[in-house]
Formats: sequence, structure tokens, C-alpha cells
Amino acid sequence: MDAILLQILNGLDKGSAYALIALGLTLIFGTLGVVNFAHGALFMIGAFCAVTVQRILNLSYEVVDETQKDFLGNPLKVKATYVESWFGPEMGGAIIDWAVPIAIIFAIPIMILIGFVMERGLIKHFYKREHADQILVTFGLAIVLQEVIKYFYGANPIQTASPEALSGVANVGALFGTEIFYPVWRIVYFFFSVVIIGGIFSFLQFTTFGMVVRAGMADRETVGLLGINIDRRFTIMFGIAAAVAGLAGVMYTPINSPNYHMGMDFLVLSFVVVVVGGMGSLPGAVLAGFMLGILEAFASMNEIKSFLPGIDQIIIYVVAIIILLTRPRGLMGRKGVMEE
Amino acid sequence: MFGLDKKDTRMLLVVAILTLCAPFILNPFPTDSAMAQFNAGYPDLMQRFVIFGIFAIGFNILFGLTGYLSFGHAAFLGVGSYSAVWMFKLLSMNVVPAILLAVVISGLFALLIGFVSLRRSGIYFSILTLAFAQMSFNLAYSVLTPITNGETGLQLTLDDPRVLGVSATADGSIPVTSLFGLEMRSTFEMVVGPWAFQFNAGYYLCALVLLAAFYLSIRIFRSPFGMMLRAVKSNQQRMNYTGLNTKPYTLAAFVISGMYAGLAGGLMASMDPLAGAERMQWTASGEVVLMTILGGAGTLIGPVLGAGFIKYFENIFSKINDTVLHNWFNFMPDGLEDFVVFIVHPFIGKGWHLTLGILFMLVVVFLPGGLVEGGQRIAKWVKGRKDKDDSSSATKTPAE
Amino acid sequence: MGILEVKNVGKRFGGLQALGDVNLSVKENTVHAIIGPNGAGKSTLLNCLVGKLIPDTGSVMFDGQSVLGRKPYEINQMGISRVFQTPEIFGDLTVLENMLIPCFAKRDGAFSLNAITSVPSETDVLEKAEAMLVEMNMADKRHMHSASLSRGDKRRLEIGMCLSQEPRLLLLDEPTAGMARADTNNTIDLLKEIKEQRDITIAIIEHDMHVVFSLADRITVLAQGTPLVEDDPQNIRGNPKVREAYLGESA
Amino acid sequence: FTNDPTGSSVTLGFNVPQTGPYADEGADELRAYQLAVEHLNGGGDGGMMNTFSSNELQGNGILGKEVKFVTGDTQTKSDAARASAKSMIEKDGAVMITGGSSSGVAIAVQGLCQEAGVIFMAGLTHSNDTTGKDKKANGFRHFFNGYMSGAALAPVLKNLYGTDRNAYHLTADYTWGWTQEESIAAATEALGWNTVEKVRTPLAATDFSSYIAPVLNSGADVLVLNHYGGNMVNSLTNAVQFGLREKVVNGKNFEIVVPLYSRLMAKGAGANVKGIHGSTNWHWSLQDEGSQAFVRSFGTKYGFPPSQAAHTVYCQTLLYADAVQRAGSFNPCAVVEALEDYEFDGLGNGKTLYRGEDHQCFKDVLVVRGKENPTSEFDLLEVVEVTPAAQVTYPADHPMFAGGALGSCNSGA
Amino acid sequence: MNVKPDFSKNANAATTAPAFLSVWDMHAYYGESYIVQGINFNVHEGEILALLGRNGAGKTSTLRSIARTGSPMVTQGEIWLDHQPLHLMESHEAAAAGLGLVPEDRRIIAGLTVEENLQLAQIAPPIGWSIERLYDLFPRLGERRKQEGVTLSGGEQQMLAIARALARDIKVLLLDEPYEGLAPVIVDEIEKTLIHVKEQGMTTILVEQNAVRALELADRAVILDTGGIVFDGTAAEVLENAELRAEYLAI
Ligand SMILES: Nc1ncnc2c1ncn2[C@@H]1O[C@H](COP(=O)(O)OP(=O)(O)OP(=O)(O)O)[C@@H](O)[C@H]1O
Ligand SMILES: Nc1ncnc2c1ncn2[C@@H]1O[C@H](COP(=O)(O)OP(=O)(O)OP(=O)(O)O)[C@@H](O)[C@H]1O
Ligand SMILES: [Mg+2]
Ligand SMILES: [Mg+2]
Repeated sequence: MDAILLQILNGLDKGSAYALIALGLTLIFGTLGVVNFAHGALFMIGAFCAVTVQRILNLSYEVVDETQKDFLGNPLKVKATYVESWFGPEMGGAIIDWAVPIAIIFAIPIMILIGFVMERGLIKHFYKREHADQILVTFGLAIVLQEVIKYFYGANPIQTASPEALSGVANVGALFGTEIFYPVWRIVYFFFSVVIIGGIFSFLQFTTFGMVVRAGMADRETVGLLGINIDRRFTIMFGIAAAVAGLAGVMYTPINSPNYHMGMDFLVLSFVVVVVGGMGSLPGAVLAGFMLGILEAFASMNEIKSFLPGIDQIIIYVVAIIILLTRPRGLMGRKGVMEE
Repeated sequence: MFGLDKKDTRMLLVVAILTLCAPFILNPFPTDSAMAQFNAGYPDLMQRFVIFGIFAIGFNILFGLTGYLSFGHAAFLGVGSYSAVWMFKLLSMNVVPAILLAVVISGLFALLIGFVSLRRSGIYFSILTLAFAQMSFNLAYSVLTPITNGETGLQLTLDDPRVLGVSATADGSIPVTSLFGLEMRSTFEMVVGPWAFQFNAGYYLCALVLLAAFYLSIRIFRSPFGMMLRAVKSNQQRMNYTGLNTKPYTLAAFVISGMYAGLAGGLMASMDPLAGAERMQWTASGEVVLMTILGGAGTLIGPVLGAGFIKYFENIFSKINDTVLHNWFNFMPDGLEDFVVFIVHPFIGKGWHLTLGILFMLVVVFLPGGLVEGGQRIAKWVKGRKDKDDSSSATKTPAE
Repeated sequence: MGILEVKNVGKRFGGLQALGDVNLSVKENTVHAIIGPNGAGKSTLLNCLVGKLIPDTGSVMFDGQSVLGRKPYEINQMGISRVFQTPEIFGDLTVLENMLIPCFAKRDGAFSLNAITSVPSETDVLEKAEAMLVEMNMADKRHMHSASLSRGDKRRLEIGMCLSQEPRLLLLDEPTAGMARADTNNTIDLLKEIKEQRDITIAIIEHDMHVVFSLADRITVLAQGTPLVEDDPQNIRGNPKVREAYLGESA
Repeated sequence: FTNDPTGSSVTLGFNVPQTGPYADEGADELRAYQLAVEHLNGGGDGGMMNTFSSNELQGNGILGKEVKFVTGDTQTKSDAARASAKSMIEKDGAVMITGGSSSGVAIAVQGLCQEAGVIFMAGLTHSNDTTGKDKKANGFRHFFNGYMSGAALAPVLKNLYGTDRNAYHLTADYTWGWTQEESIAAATEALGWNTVEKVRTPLAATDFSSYIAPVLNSGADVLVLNHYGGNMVNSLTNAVQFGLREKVVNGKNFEIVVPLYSRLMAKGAGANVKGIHGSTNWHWSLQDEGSQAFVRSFGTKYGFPPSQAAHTVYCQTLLYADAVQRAGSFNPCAVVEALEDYEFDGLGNGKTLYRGEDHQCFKDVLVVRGKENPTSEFDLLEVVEVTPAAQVTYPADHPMFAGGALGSCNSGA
Repeated sequence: MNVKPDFSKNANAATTAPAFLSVWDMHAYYGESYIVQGINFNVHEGEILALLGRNGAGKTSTLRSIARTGSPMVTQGEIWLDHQPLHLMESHEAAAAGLGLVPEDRRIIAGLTVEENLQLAQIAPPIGWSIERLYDLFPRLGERRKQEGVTLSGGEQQMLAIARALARDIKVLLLDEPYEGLAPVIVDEIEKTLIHVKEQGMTTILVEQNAVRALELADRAVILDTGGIVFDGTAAEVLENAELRAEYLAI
């Protein structure tokens, strides 16, 4: 029983990660109709925002410690961070400890800016081009972004820990009168996702912004003839999508140490989630994200793996195939979006 | 000639000459010069050029004509490779049965996947094919290891049965692939002054197959069937109300292109009898998509160009390292040399991906029709300089 | 018995009864016009005939066979061709290729894997397509991309494509809308001629009364999903109910 | 024979992952190769050439020929690795190929070198199969393997955690993972441990939470992570997140074991590795003369200590050169003969033997632990035990290595 | 020789007529095909101008050039609306400046309901008729406000396209074949509406195949042929000039 509850929690948690990544993608891909292979790269850049903030906070000067030796036998240079020397070890230590949450504050403007630049500089010319061309250009961009990050940060994962106060486990089972321990940061991630998803939903639902962008997608020219500057709205949409991707990345770093190709790892999966959810549907993408997350969590249970070996490796694809064959436009897709 | 019109015949001849003379064309630099690094005329890479050319030509029959973007074509290539290697393990080292089986099995596999996937169109179709291919890849990598030998890839061993051949040669090694006794790896080297040119049996087999595949694809493009496929891409609704059943058309295109992929996979295994699961991964499927678009989707020659372009980078650029750079630039003063090497360094060797990414972007931005358009622009420019008053360019002919 | 027998056909869209209870009989080798106010259900009715929509109730018989439950391409192969209200052509193909496709469909059936011969060697089909282009007065545009035709031309092309299939029943949904007067007259003449020569039955939807009255042998007036009257053109013109509901003063 | 160097120089092929998840390891290997070439050609301080028990190498190249090298990118894919190796052989005339950072790739390239008639010095490859069922006459491995990890770890684990333990295995679902799982399970079961469950995880997995969670309720008190690279970094991080290390099961502290460790991985997993045990081929903190010499020349040139991958490939380059020198010929068959059953010392792991029957090398294996208080970013592991070679040696016909045949050496002639 | 007037200042009635909308020497291309070949004309405030010509004459292209849609591409020329230089604007700026186009293929936006299609027109100022008032004008639209716009019948879509233009406060209304597909009674209705808005000072350019009908409504007429102007004068002149009518309008 506990095992099942735990897997449901895992599923929700995985699902919230998938949903958040897919949400950003569906804004660009499902709504603006751009097959954005660089979305994974945006996610990755978000994660590296956290790495960078951590590095900046850890910027340090060297003090030679004669009592210790380094690997070549020379006196050891001990590093002392500026932050700690400015704010004192107590306060400074706390600031460094909270690097990931602090990174969120920096990541939002940075990601929005990256989104704007990407859209204005490149993607803008590709709305009317074929999907094939969009794939080529965004894939090229993804490679470039990835290689740039690799050039500066290397290929190995870089550990980025959550704040001390938010690591460790909490007893979620207390709610049900049992004991189920679950990592605190994952719970934080889940609620963070829910807040972001809710925020984006209400923005697109309670304002006309979403409708206008959808209309612009269907027929840019006519929307322009109605006096609407659709270009600007597309840019904003792109900025939002980039920010969502980036935030997903920042928050993900304590769960898994980021590396330069983490975006590519998630890319295919996020396309699958978006399409299974149905093109052009935000709720669809979120629903599909949670659904696939939960199914994946269950498929990796020993009880299931023992009579369906390897099912956890293909469960997502199997489910995707079944859904797409039974529901022509995924879970909640809109008619006519990218069907030709 | 060959039932083709003049333009197509000319193109076929050009391709024939290029592939048959590739050992010369691809080795323009003397072996000992600093530029020898850029020579691509060695058997393995030449084989890769044509094999991936075949793969891309086949992909283009589906994508270029019908607009259905399959993201799982590598699965057929993988299936072809596995079938061929199994043939080498069980039957004999002759490449003919291996290639035939590769084509047949991948055709059947394509029939199955196509039949299901083609129930949807657009992005939904793409994701279905992707899902099937990723499933195949994941299973091949793990659960199906008895058939695929997992991560290592299916290899020949000394104790394979090979009922029509020998398990091991007299001196205790694994026999090599051959065409009725002509070993695929046999290479004749011709040394002309400082140049060395390699003529490899396997390459010429691949080249001939490429020419046949290319010829067939021209016929398909110019046939009523090809026209129907373009019509499907243009307006399915009209097709249906014109009394045509689009499903068999797209399915036939899917199967044909799957068989091309299987052919490529079979050839690949014939040149180098190993079949790795990564051949089926989505990145491999993505690669053929990129090749086709980069070269020019829907054109005849484009996919071959795209395939060559990407493979060249993968194999040549990735092998340039700092030492090589220092060799090239050592005519410069030391400081400048270091500086130049420092600037170029991120783009070569392990940075070859970066260069490739930048080139992808440059090509799509500046040559919307892919490399073929680049060629056309050059041709037009040359022609335009020859006769300035040729104004017939206004009508847009379907590119080749 | 007409060649086309529509019996008790009804179709709902959600809360809207688009077709109530339609009975219609079209006699062989006549031109039968269907007119009526906007949103009366004319196009919906046509959609039910070609398999684009499946009616909720009723039956549709063509030449003694039911068309219901058949795929659009099967219905077309039975001999029913349709021209759409907004032109449906192969925009990426040239005008000539557009014309070739129905000719191939006529000759080879619903599917043929004819991947080896080249299009230019199919002389019989080519000739037929060329002849049709000449007939439609579009021969000089044969190598244009059909997407870049003006709209009147697109419509003429579509009519030509349907005619080249030599259908037994031709369904036209506002074929002359947006066509210049001269071409409208040409089209009227062409349709008349074809009807005479080819033993063809035509069902036409039109708002242009000039076209309706010059062509139709019989007219059905549809209003709110049900036939109001069916009669000869003269009687329709005089019918006060029709004048009020549909024609207005301008008739 | 294939690519007989006729000129004044000889070309070696360094085939390492330059892109993909193991690119950093590949980069470190390349650095070591360059260093080795420099030393062979008489540059630098000579590194381990000075401590090597064989004194054949003179610093004038190999057999008097200047050593040149070409590099290639394996992308950690069998196909790409073979393509790259082929181009080195066909285009650049390499007489020896070395490198790699994964067993699948190593085995694939080893097969190719066998067919082409060149020597293959496997780089970082830990699967039993490389010198087990996929062994090849033209290939040699300097790295240790899954069996040896198990054999080295078992006594240490026994001392630390006792003989009454329930182990839960999480294993990357591909050949390397399976052989390691088999080896470790066998070694620990021999101690009296009980294996509760062996669970395969997809190679592509990034979040292991749904595999970690069942561990909590399984009654296991030890978790063995048969993962490498990014997989290991993530699974270990996840295991720590789920509080496994604070748990007490069956009255004992819950423990995690990572049988194959590397410093680069330890860096990725950060603080999570503290106190976790595993085995490694070599570590820069070893105090023997050879290791010290190597660390000194590598550290001086690049500013940080070498990884075990770097050490392995450096040794292999020297060993190959030495074998050619001793054989007096580049002929692969002569080199094979010179390397088979060759015993030497001074390359870091004490006395080392290249066994003729399967071309596996036998030397001391290190058991290491994540350091509690690292003094620098390189000082992440500490050596707890140097397991003597004798203890990890197994008979060539051991069932875990059965199947396949070495065949005979191929010179390509 | 034409002399280019100065549009930017309050134009002097003595030199040029006080044109409200002026098109000066406009050239436009679709890719490489030269479509609008240097045309000049003026429209005065509050007048209805009929723009006539055969299929493919370039009427639609002219309207689209004025509305700054970007296709065809205007390579040369100036367009002034009430002293504002339209030729320097993008389509949304031109729309904000007071231009409204009812496009020939209606361009109802897929995925939006009837009401959303109308709301969309009122997002950017200036706002014209209220949505309720538009429903009064076209009751059929009011009944179908929640229906997806593209599933409307042809005529209903045309109503929606016109309503959408009126939903904005525009100075110049460009109508591309607004009567197409509409029942005769509705055409009468729309004609009345056009007269009504004209009385309120709206300027209109009307492209219509039914030339007689258009000319009866219009004050002035411009006739296009192969991208150039062949006639510019009062509507009455065209109606009287049989030669002109026969040659360019086939009536
Ligand atoms: N898919 C649909 N969903 C809901 N309502 C629909 C749908 N299709 C058509 N309708 C409605 O059904 C009615 C009949 O439409 P239809 O297109 O048949 O009219 P019509 O007689 O052809 O009119 P017109 O002359 O204007 O073209 C219209 O009111 C239309 O809004
Ligand atoms: N997208 C396009 N690309 C290329 N040429 C085009 C395009 N659209 C129209 N044309 C050409 O431009 C010319 C003028 O077309 P336009 O649509 O302006 O004519 P029109 O006067 O509106 O005709 P109609 O009465 O048929 O609507 C035609 O010859 C047409 O073929
Ligand atoms: Mg209609
Ligand atoms: Mg027009």
C-alpha cells in the first residue's frame, strides 16, 4: 500500500516535471506552431543559470595554507569565498546555500531576454516556413547552445544542491496516518510546478492574450488586418515559454545534477507529452505530463517489471501509441493544428 | 535515355560520374600535405557517403513527395542491419542474400508500422513513428539482447554456424564479407606522384546500388505514382473526392522508403558486419531528416548532398585537433599562431558539433531550399553572366 | 425513378437541425437546382451525398445503390463528382497536373502503383487533360502553379477537373461565385453543352439567379433544412413565398 | 602487415569520446595521450618512463620513429567509434588504436581492429566481456573489470558491514551493467549476503525516484548501484535525497555501494558520495613512485591531477611502445607475442601481468571511499584498501568469462 | 505627364481633388510576377468607388496592396489615407489608421467561435459597432454566436466577414466581392447597410463581379485590366458607355 502511495507521489513529481517542460513547449509548438527543437536547450540553460549563480556566489580568492599540501606537493591554496568574507560565515554560508532559489530571481529576466532575442533574431523568420525548416534551424540552435555550455562548463554533471533547509525528507504519510517519507525538494518542485502552471493558465484563460495568439497562429494576416500587432504578442509568448522552460530547469537542478545534454534527454519526451496531450491544448499537455509520469512510475515497480520485462523502458511510447490511435488528436487537441 | 527526359538523364550521368570517380574527387590533396586532413577518399567514408545517400533518397520518397515526416526511419535501417548480420552469421558471408533479406524484412516492418501510423497525419504521424522507433531502440538495447547483442551490437563470432560458408577461416579468423568471392574490403591503391587513391570493392558495390536506387527514385518522382503523392501532400480532401484512395498511396511510399532504409542498413552491415542499436535511436532518425532538409527536401539530388555534408563533418572535422592546427598555421609568428589556434579551436575536433549547428542555421536562413538551392543560385549566376537576357526564369519549375 | 433518390434525410449539428426531412429525386440527364437562403442546409445536403457527412436519418440512393457508408473515393468512383464552395485544388501542382490527376483516377481506379512509367509517356491521359484545359479556356496557364491562379480561374479549373472524370452526376456548389460575367456565361454554355453531349446529370447550388434560370430544368427551394417547394423555373420565379423568403425585390 | 610504418614516423590512433556524456573523460584521456606521446618522443620530464620496469624506451620515439597521432570522436556509439577507427586505419595509416570510455564501444572497436589487423589497447572498459566472451587476440585491456571489482570490494564490505546483509541491486540495463551485477552479487553472496532484488533501469533514465522508492520497503539494507557516468550521479543523488543513508533497517545502518567509481563521477554527485565505498582502477593520491611521477608530469602540464582514465591510457601507450621496442617490429603479431604474459612494474598499480590466455591485465585494485572533508575539488576519494592482484585474479576459464575465443592474432597480411 | 501631388499636407483643392485615399504610382509583385503595374487613383471622403475588371485583372491584388498585407509585395508607390502615409506602415498600423478589409475568401479564423471572431476585431482600438448591434444587422450570426466560425455556411461566413470589418471604427472600407455566396435578400440588406454607413461618412471601395449592381450603388468607378487602370470616372459614365462595358465587363 505504502509502495503504491509512494509511486503515486513519484508519478506526480515526475509528472510535474514533464508537465512543466511540456507546458513551455506547447506554448511555442502547440500555440505558435513552431517545431522548437531548441526547447530542451532552454530548459538546460535554465539549469545552468542555477549553476552559474552558484558559481558566482562561490567566487573565491585563494589563501595559501602552509600546513597542507596539494597534489603536487606544493603548499595548498585554500579557497575562501567573497560572499562569506563580506557577509560573515553565517550569513554568507546561508546565501550560498540558497543559490538555487536565488537563481530563480535571476533566471526569469535572463530567460525572457533569451526568448526575446531568439524569437526576434531567428524564429520570427520561420513562422511561415515549413516545419522541416523550423526543425533544422532550431536543431542547429540547440546544438550551438549546448556546445557553448559544454565549452564553458564541461560535459560532466555539476552538482547543485538544494538549500539545507529544503533537503532531506518529510513525512507525507502523516496526512494519511502512516509513515511515508518523501524528499522535501521534490515536494517543493511539485508545488512550484502547480503554481507556474496555474499562473500560465490564468494568464491565457482570463485575458484575451491566448485567444489572440491562437488566432494569429491560424491566420496572421487577418489578425494583422484587424489592427493587432501580432508580432509583438508572439515575441511575448516566446519569452514566457522560455521563462517557463528556464524555471523548470532551475528547479530541477537539485533533483538531478545538470549537464550540457540534459535538454536533449528531455526533448523527445516533451514532444511526446505535448502531442499526446493534443496540439494546441495547454490542459492537454499538463494532463499528459502527469499521466505519463504516473504510468512511468508504476511501470518501474518490480511487480510489474517481473512479468513484463522492459516495460518501464517503453511504457511512454506504448501509451503514446495507444492514445494517438484511439484519440485522433491526442487527449485534448484542437482541430486543425499541425495536422497536415 | 533510360526512359528519362534529357534533364534527368544528364543529372543521372553527373551523379554516375561523380560516384564512380569519387576516389579521385574526394582526395584532392597530396597525402603528405597539411591539407590531407580534408581528404575524404578512403573506403569507409566513401561507403558511408553513398549508403547514407541511399537512406536519404528513400526517406525523401516519403517526406519529399507526401510531406509525411517520419521520425522513426532509423528503425528500418537498424532492422536491415540486424537482418543482414544474422544472414552472415547463419548462412554465408555473401552479401547478396544478406542485402535481400534486409530489404524484405525492413519492408515488412515498414508495412506494419506504416499501416498503423498512417492512420494519423501531420505531427501525430511523426510522433507515432518516433514512438515505434524508440521502442525498437530501447528493446534492442536491453530486452532483445539475445537477438541484437544489446549495447555492443551484433557481431560475427568464430562459432557462428554459417551453413553455406565456414565458421572460421583456416588461420582462425572470422571470414570477411564478399560478393561471390570478391571481398568487400579488398582495396586497390593507386599512387600517382604525391597522391594516393584507393579503389575499394565494397565502395563500388555501394556506388552501383546507389545509382540504381537513384535511378529508381527519379522514375518514381516522374511517374504518375509520384505525381499522386505530391497531390496527397497538396490536398488530401481533393484526392478523396477525385476518387483516389490516399491510404494505399501513402502506405506504398512508406514501405518503399522503409525498404530503401533497409537496403542502406544491409549495405552498411555488408561493408562492416556489425549492427549497433544506436542505429535505431531517434537521433539517427533525426539525422536523416536533417540530411534531407539540409540538402533540399523534395528534390532528387538534395538528400544525397545533405548526407555527404553531414557525414563529411562527422568524420573529417571531428578529427582535426590542435596539433593539426599548429601544423597548418606554423608559418605564422608564434603569438599569432597561438591566437589563431585559440580562435579556431572551439570549432574543430570535439567542437565539430558546434560548427555543424552553425552551418545548419546558416543554410536554412540563407538557402531556404537547402544546398540544392545554393547550387541553383550559383548555376543561375553563372548562366546569368553568360546570357543576360534569358527571362524564362519567371516560371518556377519544380526543383530537381 | 431518378438517378439520385434522397429519402427522409436529416442531419443535426449539436442543437441545430441543419437538415430536417429532405426528399429529393433528380432525374437522369437534367439540371436540378437547389436554392434557398443562406444556411438553409444546401451545402450540408451535398456533403451527405458525397460522403463528407453521414446523415443521421434517411437514405441516399445513386443509380439504385446506396451511397451511405461508403468512403468519398468510392462514391466518386460510382460516378459522382463534386465542385466545392471554396475551390479545392492541388495548390502545389501545376494547372496541367491538376487536370491529369482526375484523368488518371478515371483510367486507373482508386489506387494504382504506377511508379515506373513517366507522366509524359502517358499520352492518352495527357491528351485528355490538354483537351479539357482547352475546353476550359485555360490552356495558356497550363504550367502555372495553381495556387497562384486568381480565384475565378481556380474555380474554372476545379470544374474542369470534375468534368474530365466524365461523372454521371455532377454536383456544383456555387460554381460561378466570384466569376466574371463573361466567364459565367461561358460556364453556363459549357454546362449546357456537356449535359447535351455527355448524358450527364447536374445538381447545382447557386445564388446567381441568372445562372439558375438559364440552366435549371427543375428547382428545389430549401429553407431551414426542409424543401419548401419543388417546381419548374417559371413557377418558382412566380412563387410569392420564394420571392419573400429568398429572392427579394431584385429577382 | 597492415599499415607498416615505412617513413620516419609512426601513427597511433586515439579514439575517444569527444562529444556525448563521457566527453570529459575523453578529454582527459586525450591529455594523457598527448603527454605519453611527448614522453615517448623525448619531451617533458619522461613521466612514468622513468619508473617503468622495462628500460627499452629511449625517448626517441618507437624503434627510432617519431610518434605521431590522430584523434577521433567515438561519440560513445559503436557505429561512430568504428567509423572513426576505420578512418584512422584506412586514411591515416594508424598501426594501433586505443581509447574508449564504454564497454560496448571498446568491444566493437576491438572486433574491428582484429579484422583489420591492428593492435587495440582498450581504454576505459569495465565489462567482463571485453576480455571474456568478446576477447580478441589483437586486443589488450589495462583496466580492471566487474569481477575484479567484486573480488576487491567483498572483503572490505565484509569488514565494514558484516556478513548478514540484504542487498538490493539497481543495474543499468545493458551488457556492462549485467556483468557487473552478476560479479558483485556473486562476490557478496559468497560472503553470506542475501540478494533481495535485482532491478534493471533504463539507460536513458534520468530520474531514478521510482526505482529508489521500492528499496525502502524491500527489507534491503544495502543498495548496490551498478551504474556509471550520468546514471550513477543521478541514481546516487536520488538515493540520498530519499534519505536512504539516514535509514536504519534490520537494526543496521542503511548503506550504499557504488562498485565502479571515478573521480569525475564523484564530482558530479558532489557531497552525496561522502562515505560511500567503491572500487577504482587507480587514483592520483597513490604514493608509489610511478603514480607520483605521472601525477607530477600531468599536473605540471595541465594544472590538475589525472583521472583513472588518463592513467589507463597513458600506461597503455607506453606499454604498446615498449612491446614494439622489445619485439623489434610493429607487426601486430610480434607485439601480441611481446605483450602476452608480460610482467612489469612501475606503472602505478604495483606488479602487473598481461595474461596471455585472455589479454586481461592483473594488478592491484583500489577500494575507495568518498572523502568526508575534501581539501580541494580534486580530493574527493580516499583509498581505503589496495587489494593485491592475487586476490582479484581468476582462472581464464571462469564461468563469468566463458564463451568466445581469443582466436589468433591478425596482422592483416 | 503626371505630376506627383503632395499628399502629406492638407492637400490643396486647386491642384488635386481633396482626396481622402490616394494611391500613387503603385507597383506590386508576387514573387517575380509583376501584377500591379503602376496605378494611380483617388477616393474622396464619403464616396463609394467601384473597382471593376475581369478575373485576374488585379483587383484583389490592389486591395491587398492598399491594406499592406505584404503579399503582393509593393515595390514602389505611395498610399495616403487622410494625410497618413500607409505605404510606410505594416498591416496592423494601417488598420489602426482606419482601414478595414473584407477579404475575398472571407478568412474566418479557424478555432474561434463567431463571437470570438468579432471580439478579436475589437481588441485593438478604435472600436466601431458593438457586437450586439452587429447581431441586429445579421440575426443569423446572433443565433450562431457560439458556433465555430469556419463551420458556418458560406453566406453566413460572408456576413461574419462584413460584420468583423464594421466592428472596428474604420474610415475606409475595402470590400472584395462582398455579395459572393449571399442570397439575394441578404444582398439587398447589405446594400442598405452600405448606403447607411456611407451616409455616416464612411468611404468605400467595392470590388464586385456583378458590375451593374455595383455601379448602381457607386459614385465612381475604376476599371482595371492586367494590372493597369483603363478607366477612371463616374459610375454613370460606365453604365452609359456600352463599348467599355462590353470590352472590360462583358455586360
Ligand atoms: N459543422 C457544423 N457545426 C455546426 N453547425 C453547422 C456545421 N456545418 C454547418 N452548420 C450549420 O448548418 C446550417 C446549414 O449550413 P449549409 O452550409 O448547409 O448552408 P447553405 O445552405 O449551404 O448556405 P449558403 O448558401 O450560405 O452556403 C448553417 O446554419 C450552418 O451554420
Ligand atoms: N499568390 C499569388 N502568386 C502569384 N500570382 C498570383 C497570386 N495571387 C494572384 N496572382 C496572379 O495575380 C493576378 C491578379 O490576381 P487578382 O487576384 O488580383 O485578380 P482579381 O482581379 O482579384 O481576380 P478575381 O476576379 O478572379 O478575384 C492573376 O493573374 C493571378 O494569377
Ligand atoms: Mg453553402
Ligand atoms: Mg479577386
